Amino acid sequence: MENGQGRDLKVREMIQQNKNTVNVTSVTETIMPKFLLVVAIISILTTIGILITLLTETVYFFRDVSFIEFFTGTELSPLGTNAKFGILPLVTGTVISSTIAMLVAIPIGLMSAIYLSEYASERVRRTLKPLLEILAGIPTIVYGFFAFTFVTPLLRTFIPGLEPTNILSPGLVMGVMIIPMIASLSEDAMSSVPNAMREGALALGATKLETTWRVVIPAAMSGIVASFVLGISRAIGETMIVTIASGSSKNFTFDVTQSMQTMTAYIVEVTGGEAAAGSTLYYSLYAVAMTLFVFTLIMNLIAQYISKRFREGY
Amino acid sequence: MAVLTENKQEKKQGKNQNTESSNNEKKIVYDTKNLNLWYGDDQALKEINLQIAENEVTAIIGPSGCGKSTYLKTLNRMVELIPVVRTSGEILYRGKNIFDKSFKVEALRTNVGMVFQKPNPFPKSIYDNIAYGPRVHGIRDKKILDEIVEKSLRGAAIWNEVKDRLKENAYGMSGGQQQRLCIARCLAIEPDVILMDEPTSALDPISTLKVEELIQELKKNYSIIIVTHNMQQAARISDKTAFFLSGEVIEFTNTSKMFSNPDKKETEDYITGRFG
Amino acid sequence: MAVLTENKQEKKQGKNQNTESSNNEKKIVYDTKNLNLWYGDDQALKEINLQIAENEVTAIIGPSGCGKSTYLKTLNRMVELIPVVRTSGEILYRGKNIFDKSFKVEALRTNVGMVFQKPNPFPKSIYDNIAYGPRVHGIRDKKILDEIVEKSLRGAAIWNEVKDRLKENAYGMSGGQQQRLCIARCLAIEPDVILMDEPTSALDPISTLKVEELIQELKKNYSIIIVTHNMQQAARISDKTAFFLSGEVIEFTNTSKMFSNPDKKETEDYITGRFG
Amino acid sequence: GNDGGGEGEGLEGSVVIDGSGTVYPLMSRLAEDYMINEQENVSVEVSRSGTSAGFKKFLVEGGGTDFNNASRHIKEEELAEAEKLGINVKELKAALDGITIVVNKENDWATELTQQEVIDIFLASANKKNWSDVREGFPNEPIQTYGPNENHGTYEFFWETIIGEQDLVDNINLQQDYATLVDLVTKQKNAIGFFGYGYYESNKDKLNAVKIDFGDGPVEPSLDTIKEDGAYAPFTRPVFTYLNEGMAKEKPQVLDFAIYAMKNAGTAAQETGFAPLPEEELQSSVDYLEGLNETNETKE
Amino acid sequence: MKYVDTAQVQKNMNGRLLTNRLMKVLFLISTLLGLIVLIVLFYRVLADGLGWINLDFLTNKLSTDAERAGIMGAILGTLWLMLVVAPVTMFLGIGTAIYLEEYAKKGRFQSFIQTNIANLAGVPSIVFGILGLTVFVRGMGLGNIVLAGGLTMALLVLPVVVVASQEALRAVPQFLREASYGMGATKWQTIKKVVLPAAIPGILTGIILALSRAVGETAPLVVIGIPALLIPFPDTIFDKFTVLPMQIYYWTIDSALVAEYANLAAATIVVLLVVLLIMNSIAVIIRNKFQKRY
Ligand SMILES: Nc1ncnc2c1ncn2[C@@H]1O[C@H](COP(=O)(O)OP(=O)(O)OP(=O)(O)O)[C@@H](O)[C@H]1O
Ligand SMILES: Nc1ncnc2c1ncn2[C@@H]1O[C@H](COP(=O)(O)OP(=O)(O)OP(=O)(O)O)[C@@H](O)[C@H]1O
Ligand SMILES: [Mg+2]
Ligand SMILES: [Mg+2]
Ligand SMILES: O=P([O-])([O-])[O-]
Repeated sequence: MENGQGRDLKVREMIQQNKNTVNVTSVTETIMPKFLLVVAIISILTTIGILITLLTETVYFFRDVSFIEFFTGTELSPLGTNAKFGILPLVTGTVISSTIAMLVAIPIGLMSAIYLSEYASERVRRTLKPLLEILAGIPTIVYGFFAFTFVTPLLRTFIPGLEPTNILSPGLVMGVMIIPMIASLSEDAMSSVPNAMREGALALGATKLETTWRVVIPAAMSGIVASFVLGISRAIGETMIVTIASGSSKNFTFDVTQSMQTMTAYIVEVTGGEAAAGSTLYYSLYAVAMTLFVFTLIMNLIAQYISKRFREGY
Repeated sequence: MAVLTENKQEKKQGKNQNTESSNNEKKIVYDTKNLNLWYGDDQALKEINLQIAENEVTAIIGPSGCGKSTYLKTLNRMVELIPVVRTSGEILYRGKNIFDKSFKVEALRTNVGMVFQKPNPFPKSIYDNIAYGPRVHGIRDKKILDEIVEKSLRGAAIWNEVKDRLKENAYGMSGGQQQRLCIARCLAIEPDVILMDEPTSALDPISTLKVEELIQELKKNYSIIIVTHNMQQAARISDKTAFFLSGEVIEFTNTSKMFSNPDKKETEDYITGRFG
Repeated sequence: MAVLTENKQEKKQGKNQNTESSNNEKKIVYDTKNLNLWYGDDQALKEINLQIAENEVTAIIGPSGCGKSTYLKTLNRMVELIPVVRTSGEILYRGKNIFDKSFKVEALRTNVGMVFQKPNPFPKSIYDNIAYGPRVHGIRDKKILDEIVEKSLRGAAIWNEVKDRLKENAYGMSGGQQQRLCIARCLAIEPDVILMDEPTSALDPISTLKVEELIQELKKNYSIIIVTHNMQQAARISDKTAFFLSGEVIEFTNTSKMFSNPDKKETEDYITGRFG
Repeated sequence: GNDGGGEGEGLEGSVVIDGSGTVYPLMSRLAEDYMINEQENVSVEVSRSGTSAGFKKFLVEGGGTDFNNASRHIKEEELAEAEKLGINVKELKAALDGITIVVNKENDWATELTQQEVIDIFLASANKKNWSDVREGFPNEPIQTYGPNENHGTYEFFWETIIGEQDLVDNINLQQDYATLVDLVTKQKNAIGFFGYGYYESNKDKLNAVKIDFGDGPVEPSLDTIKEDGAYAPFTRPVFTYLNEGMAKEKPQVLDFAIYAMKNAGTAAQETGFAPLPEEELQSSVDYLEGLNETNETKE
Repeated sequence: MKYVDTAQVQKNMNGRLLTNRLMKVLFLISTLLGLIVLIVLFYRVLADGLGWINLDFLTNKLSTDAERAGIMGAILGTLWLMLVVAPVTMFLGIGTAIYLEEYAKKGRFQSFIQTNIANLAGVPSIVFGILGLTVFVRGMGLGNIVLAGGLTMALLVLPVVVVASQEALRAVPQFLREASYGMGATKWQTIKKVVLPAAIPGILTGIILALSRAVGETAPLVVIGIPALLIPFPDTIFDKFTVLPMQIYYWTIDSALVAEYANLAAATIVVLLVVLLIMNSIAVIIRNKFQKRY
């Protein structure tokens, strides 16, 4: 480290010169945050955009159709000469398909989560989890195809009264689709319960099941419930499976063997058929979409609230 | 299972004998023979031989990483929760090898309570924490549960502090209270042996004192094995002390002897603070 | 910017004077006046007054949590990366208050290099690690960069070990090599002062020795402030030592005096290992 | 091909067609052939949202779709709307179709029905809930009625011309897609539905067509009986495509396709289950369009 | 004084252990159930579709004639769509993530954006379709072209990219930033030269996952109104287009008319799944290759 040679390069002076001549850095430095802020704001604008789009046209809708008729009407015949816009048939369709889905997804998803988190060895878990993730990554259109060309015909051999399009089959398939979501989120919640808790229970002579049931699950409850709520939200918003496999009958019924239309399938039908602006039919699209949006938004907010509390847990 | 019932009976007889002829050699609860334990390829316990006597406090001391916790967890087979663990040798609990195929680990753990270094109450009410064990074992009667809860909390010297807030969440308690709650929880199923892994290391001095007193008290009815970093603590509360070093038992003798006149050089070095 | 250029000139003059009349009092690089620092509501530094001289090694010692790292990070305003930090008082670097609005923090950090406790090379090649600083400051010429890289690696006494693998990722190096790489990286922009926060605490003894030798070497050209836990190290390599306790400077004096005949009782207690 | 439009060399751009689901198979056949044989660089896209829905996309300020297929005549109010928007609509008759009443393959009773029986089955006021209500000897099982929804010309033709604008049974299952309709009738034993002959013909293996007695004995729908003066005439209707003439003038590929379509409508009709129009009728459309072509050229 | 009846406890023990074992089996069956469905689904799709996949099917134009129909148009449409989605989501997603992680002060505004993004992730895809229809197709008058579809899809998958990028940025250790600041680098220099390069694998993984979501989405495009029969290949982002899922949708519905369409749908599903498999494998490879480097 000869002093003379060391100072030969005079890096510091070069730096100094660059600093004096090139002032670009400080410009970028002031612009960048603002630019990125704008980008971030665009992301929020999406939400606001959705809200504004839905709201404005929904307002038009309620000029033609009263609030009460829309939310309490059990008759939906949007195309007829004497059009009726009661959303209840769509709401029941949506609620019933989601209920069927959750009846499949909650128990199976939760039990899978229990198995993966509490029983499976590390190796088994490492092979099973990615497989479940594949299930989660399959596009819904594929599930729709599956429901329509396989599950419905299969069910019709057991349930002769089942209509060719019905709410049962897409409900079940939707349940399968949601299993991985619930399994994975619940497993995360259960895995983050500290081991000390399990050890405490096991040391008292509890079996694995008792430990899981009485200690791990209660401790992970909010995470698990949040996964259920997200699952419901997903089921409510699911479109292609029901569109393909449940038909478009707008009956106000609770019979799962019948064809029913969900809010999402209604939107597809209306946009696919006639999307000319201005008619009540056109506005009904937005009113239904708004209802759907509010449904899922509430679910998502609940889920976020619950899981936020969960994170503050132990 | 019959095995265990027998054991209990034996134990009771043993107790009676003890009180009749207290000069007798004490009964052996745990007899460890040539125990080896590996985490994967790392051997954590080497040829351990130890006999733990009834109604005594046995302390285990040794520097960090010497295998104290591992040994303790082996006694109720808790160590098996770690998948890579392998063992050889025998541990006889009341005469039966706990590694036997026919031996039910849940039954063992019902008889052997454990208190951990960090208090680990369940995120439930104080009451439910205590009642957890009895409920798991099929006790549902509200009255009996009430009695068990009270008795256990009294046993753990914490009843007065919590009796008015039994329905509150255990996480609202102080660390020292939580630890005594954990002891109470383990008393609730009336164990035969209590294993304690540095039960006071997370506690302040006053709480520590309370727990130490409690241990002295519990010893009348239970056999206690306690791991501690704190040599003064071992000296204060234990009857026998085992000194572990690098997975081996260097010395195992009466506590008074250990701290006044140990046989081995390593023990002396450790006790006088020359390492560890 | 102008401010700093001036400083530089002053410094150079200072140096010349020094060499001419080496008995003179050394120039002051850093003058800390009544520095207070809070993390939120917790005060971590209390009324610090310290003068750091040029071309010396100044050691900062004290028990864990006493504020050593905090002080060091304040010297290049790195501490401001933590949002809750508030300061009062002044730190004059070459006569200018670094807390002044007009003072550019990047310019300060260009003049004041920092070496951290854990080696923190970038996940890039060895070459790119060294060239990072010059490039950031606008030096693009490949030839010049090559020269800078070689010179800096030589300066950090690691050139011979890595000269054949300059294009390899720095994460393939040993911890000791990584630390010297970090020192080389900081030499590449020819700083005025080098701050080191326990630079050897993550290293093995041999690497430690190398780094210590390096520091002795660097002192000829740089002013060095080093935080260390290791009192022997402070005694071995530093000219002056500051003893911190609970955010206060208890004593600041020549290293030899500090370790032989400290003024304060606390210093003595700490040095003789009575606490900390 | 040299029978395409007059100056059809090297056209590009797009032709957008929507409207009748009934006409969709015919039009998509024509479009496909056109793109393969005539103009590779023209994109003809065909959708099938239904006649009425299609008109709403056709009659848009500034011009919507280029063609709207229709299985009924354009309505007065639609014409008025076109006028208001300044859209010059040209009706191009493409082929003849017969409303076909279809039942499930397993349905071995309703092989033939009188016109009135058909009407009664779909008429709310006739109150025919079970097959046995229709005719004695039919099974005592509920009738399940199906049809295209109100977006469709077929629905309107059925409701206006066949039922006479009376209320339909309220449990009728109306669908947007003909595919769905075919599927539903295929799978439901007691189903009865109606749609264009083309959808029956391409699904003969899955469905049965009901022979209709219009007074002179049962008539089976077929390319022979579906004629404006044929035996199946009461259920026969012309199908059209409506051209936005403005678009045809603006975009040469639109006119070129229109001419191609009219020239080839006869063959394509037969292939897709329509009764072809007489040559002369199609030729007159071609002539008209080529006339447009000339005015177009002279303008330029 | 004995409350715990040892004999009783022992008696219960066997039952409890048996329940434990039975439930374990039940849990395992549940886990496998999902996988069994997966296998059945794959089997069905392969059985129906595999025989129809050949070079002609992959390279032909669409046709109403099942024998002649090919999916090149849909494949190209999917690619063109990605060509819009990828840069738009990258730009918006990474930008937003950088802002939130590196610049935004932890405060109300930041948590407002954060909540927004979380909610956006939960908005049903069909609602994005309506947004796209109203804003891009109609409002901006783009019509149902690649650009409009791509922008719609980009907004739909944006939250995936934002969240993944945020996680990747958060995983860059603070000491790397400190090292850079310590050299006198400015904030943006530090982000550009140190933070982003270190986070890029995580961000890429997120982008690929987002793209694979976009490749499979159908509902928004149905709403935008992709024609049932569109034969020409798209050449630019201003052309009309169709994508693989849309083709599956139409063929599934029309399979009632032409039985072979079901096979075409299945064959297209196979192609779609292969595409997704490739994309996800790339994501996994990236993730594994660059995992835990510090
Ligand atoms: N889960 C594990 N996997 C692998 N090795 C382990 C595991 N737990 C402990 N070990 C190793 O086993 C040895 C003994 O550990 P143990 O926890 O029993 O020590 P200890 O005496 O309790 O120490 P301490 O006083 O720090 O609690 C140590 O070397 C440790 O690294
Ligand atoms: N990011 C932070 N936020 C809040 N408080 C902090 C933060 N960093 C340090 N502190 C507090 O400031 C005080 C001084 O910490 P500092 O890191 O400077 O100590 P130190 O002397 O370097 O200790 P060590 O020898 O352990 O490194 C401590 O009480 C510490 O808890
Ligand atoms: Mg331990
Ligand atoms: Mg420090
Ligand atoms: O689809 P339609 O022909 O009935 O309008």
